[in-house]
Amino acid sequence: MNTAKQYRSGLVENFDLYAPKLVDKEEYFAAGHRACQGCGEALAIRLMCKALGRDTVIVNATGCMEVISTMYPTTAWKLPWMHVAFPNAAAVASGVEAGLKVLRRKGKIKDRYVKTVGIGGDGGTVDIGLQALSGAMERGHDMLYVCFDNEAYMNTGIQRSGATPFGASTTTAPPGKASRGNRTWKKNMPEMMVAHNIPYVATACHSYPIDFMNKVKKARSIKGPSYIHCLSVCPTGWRCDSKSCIKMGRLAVETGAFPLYEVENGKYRLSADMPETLRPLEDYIKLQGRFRHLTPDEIGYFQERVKLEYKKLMTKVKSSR
Amino acid sequence: MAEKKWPETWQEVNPGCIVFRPGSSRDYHTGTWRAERPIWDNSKCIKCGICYLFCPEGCISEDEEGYFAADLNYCKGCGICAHECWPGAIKMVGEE
Amino acid sequence: MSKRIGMEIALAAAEAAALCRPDVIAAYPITPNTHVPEHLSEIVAEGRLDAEFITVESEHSAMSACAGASGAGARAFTATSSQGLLYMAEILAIISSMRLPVVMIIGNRALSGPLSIWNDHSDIMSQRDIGWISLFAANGQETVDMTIQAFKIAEHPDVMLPTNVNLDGFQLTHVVEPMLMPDQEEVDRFLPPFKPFAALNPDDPVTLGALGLPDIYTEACKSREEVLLNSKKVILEVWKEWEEQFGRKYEPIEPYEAEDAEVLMLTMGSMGETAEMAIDELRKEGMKAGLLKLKLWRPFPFEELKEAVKGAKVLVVTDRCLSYGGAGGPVALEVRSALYEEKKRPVILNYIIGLGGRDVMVDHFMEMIRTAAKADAERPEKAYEIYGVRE
Amino acid sequence: MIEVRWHGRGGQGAVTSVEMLALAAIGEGKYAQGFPSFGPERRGAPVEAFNRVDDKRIKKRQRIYRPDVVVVLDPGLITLVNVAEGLKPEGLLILNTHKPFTEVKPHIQFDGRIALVDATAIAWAELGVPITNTTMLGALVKMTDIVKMESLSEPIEHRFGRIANKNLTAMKRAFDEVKLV
Repeated sequence: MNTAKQYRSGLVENFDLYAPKLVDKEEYFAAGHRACQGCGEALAIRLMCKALGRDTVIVNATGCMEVISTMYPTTAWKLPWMHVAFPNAAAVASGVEAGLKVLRRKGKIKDRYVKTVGIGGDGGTVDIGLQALSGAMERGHDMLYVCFDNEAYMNTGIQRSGATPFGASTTTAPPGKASRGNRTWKKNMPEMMVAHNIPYVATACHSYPIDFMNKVKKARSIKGPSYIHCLSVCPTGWRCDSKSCIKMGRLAVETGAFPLYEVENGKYRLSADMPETLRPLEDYIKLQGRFRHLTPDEIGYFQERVKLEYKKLMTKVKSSR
Repeated sequence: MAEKKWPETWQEVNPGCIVFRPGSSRDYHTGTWRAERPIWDNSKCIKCGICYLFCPEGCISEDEEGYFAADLNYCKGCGICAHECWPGAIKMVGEE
Repeated sequence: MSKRIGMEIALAAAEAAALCRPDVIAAYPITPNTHVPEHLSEIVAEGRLDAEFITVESEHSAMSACAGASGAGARAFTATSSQGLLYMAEILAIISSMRLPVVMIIGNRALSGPLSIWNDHSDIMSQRDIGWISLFAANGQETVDMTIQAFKIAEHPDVMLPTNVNLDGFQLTHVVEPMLMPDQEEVDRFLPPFKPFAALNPDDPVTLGALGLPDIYTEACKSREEVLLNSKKVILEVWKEWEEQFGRKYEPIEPYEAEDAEVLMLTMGSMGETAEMAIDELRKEGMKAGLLKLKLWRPFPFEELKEAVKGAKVLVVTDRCLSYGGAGGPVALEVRSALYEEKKRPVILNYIIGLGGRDVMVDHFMEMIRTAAKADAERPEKAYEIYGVRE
Repeated sequence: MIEVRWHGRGGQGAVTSVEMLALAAIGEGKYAQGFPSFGPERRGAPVEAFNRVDDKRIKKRQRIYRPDVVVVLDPGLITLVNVAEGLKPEGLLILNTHKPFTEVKPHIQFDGRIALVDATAIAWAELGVPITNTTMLGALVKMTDIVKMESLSEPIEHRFGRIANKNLTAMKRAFDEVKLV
């Protein structure tokens, strides 16, 4: 089995084999939430919270995670949490950060460092929330923003977003006689964040939990704005098995469709989990119903473009050394 | 906050619909969604905790001996734990 | 001790806001309100106010940042006008539902289009049903007073609702005039510190802004409505306290020569004082004319209005906004709905005036009232009229 | 009540003039308004600004259509706009010009009192810039007694800081040099 082989070939060593046991046992994102079976995003949030710890305030954009976690009068959150609207998580987080800072300065709250973390889906981040995020990052607020990218508007029924990959079938980019699914290339959001000259940008995926959590911890420790773009598999929207959620994220990384890297003060570094050589893209997309309609030519184009983007990334990594 | 009857009357609604009970989602048992349940074979289990780490519900916990089990009140039966358990210690079996 | 000062009203509004010691100010530039945040940023820069000033990238983010700050337990303030208010619209309704007592100054201005930077009330009227408390100032002094009152009203434990103070763009914002400015000690005595229901605190985690399923949404709306309705009691209390401390009286509907008036005019905002001059002139001519100046727009003072118009035969309602589609002006709509069930009620005429900065002069008010006086005998055919429109 | 209309160009400080005048009047315990023409005019364009000064509270909030006094900050404006429009016949027009009245007269549609001062020359000499707003305040005060000269000191010192004295000197010179035609 591929997965098992992967563990044997190093991943588990990277995990330190029993690393899971060293993880914070507290569940800050409690069970009973209404996410779909096998939801990668719920998993990613659960892991993120463990990495952040209790001295954290979460500001959530409208989306799946908000809807499934806070059905009044209950909440899955054990961290202070706030939701206002779809496009403004970063702006609300700006206000929270500023508010906590000034209250602490004035001695109105305990003098203790509490991290403000904005979270949103890809729609709430790369599309409708982009302006607020850009403003918040540019202003230099001491906050982390994490985009949980499941590559479409899943909450409203799988409509395409700016983060939907090439070729994917969505309910607003369906394949038909005159169209072949989503025609555009996935918006390079991490690169846009790098362009804001913030101290820390990283990509991550729940399938590499220790890597993801380490990145969250690093971002948490940075005084200033930081951004993590976390690929979060949505079995419902990607049209794959719930159980294959983790595998799907791993394949996205191994094929280079979603490379893992960090940019610290402008310097690019590939994450340790990236393989020496990329697997064929087809290994990844053939398992997902959203790519089922693609012709060999289209897959060929997709593959070439992935290679090109990866090459561009590697150039930056090499020039950062 | 005292327990209130549900659904609440308008007088009982918290101001601003603020939820004062952290983690109260546990009132709702997502275990009813499950079609298959995970069964651990502890003879194969190496106690690595991968199943615990990858559970989207956070409903897998470690017992005193270091073995793992899912809280079936919350396990939705996604099968990730079984799929990711490389020693093959977890099997998904159909609910009755 | 309050000090008599001369100052541009927008700057005085900023000074008044600063006296309330806001913790976070988030604002985006927009004519004619820009002077308010500009001056606040100066006050912060001078070190006179310890606050975080967030130069947000839009009004949407201004209100969002205020929401976040308020959620964190901080006193938050912003200011805007016209399109900016509409850009905030999404958040306005949400934060009143979340009971976040943000205070906002609105330098009222027309909506585009055609693009107009000039004054009328179209902006706030488009946002009248969002669950905020709305006060209308008629001059610089009221602007200063209401700004300070707004924090106390908004943050009262029985209220906890966002509150906006409306002042006419340019007509007030850009006018230098004399005002009595309270000092810090007086304001500190009047305004207690902000104590939210719940704040974002890791020691006591709360969830703010939860999802409401159909089985609770109606109850949430009802509870919101009751809080807004009951806020009137608090507003009256706060105004009474203000009068006791500062000697200036505030009431939801301020009468002027209204006691024995047969013809009443109702205004809201800066035109009230000009209309007073028209009343003076008409009184000299022997006409029993009077004026009602509406200062509390939300919650609407239904009872006070019924009482105020009791003796009148004709009521002329002026509106600085047109509710497109045949209904006339929003103030007149409210007035009509307030009086509809009354057995004895005045004939109501509605004039839409001063749209997009159109000047309304003493003579105009006199003409409106004279025309209306005749309406007692012959009821008007039209529900409303756009006064002075060229035909 | 005295109503004053100021004509200037965007950037010449007509708004500052009305502010200084209003503050001086308020400082004397009077009531006053100072406000600009509410427009999007940019630097260089003809602009107007207004003052009302009275001993009792001012209720009027409309533009000034029938001013008692008109002050023109920029000599070139008389050929562009009718600066005397609505000016009361018994009112007063104060012009900044270096020209003799005979040359100016054809552009002025006003038969009442007119006062002239070469404010631009004063401003060049005293301030080193052709900004005549404070200078013309001196001429206005001389011709109308709307406020006392010394009442302007505080607002001008507050606004202009270290160059306040130069402005006060320019103002004083205009006070002395303005002449009725």
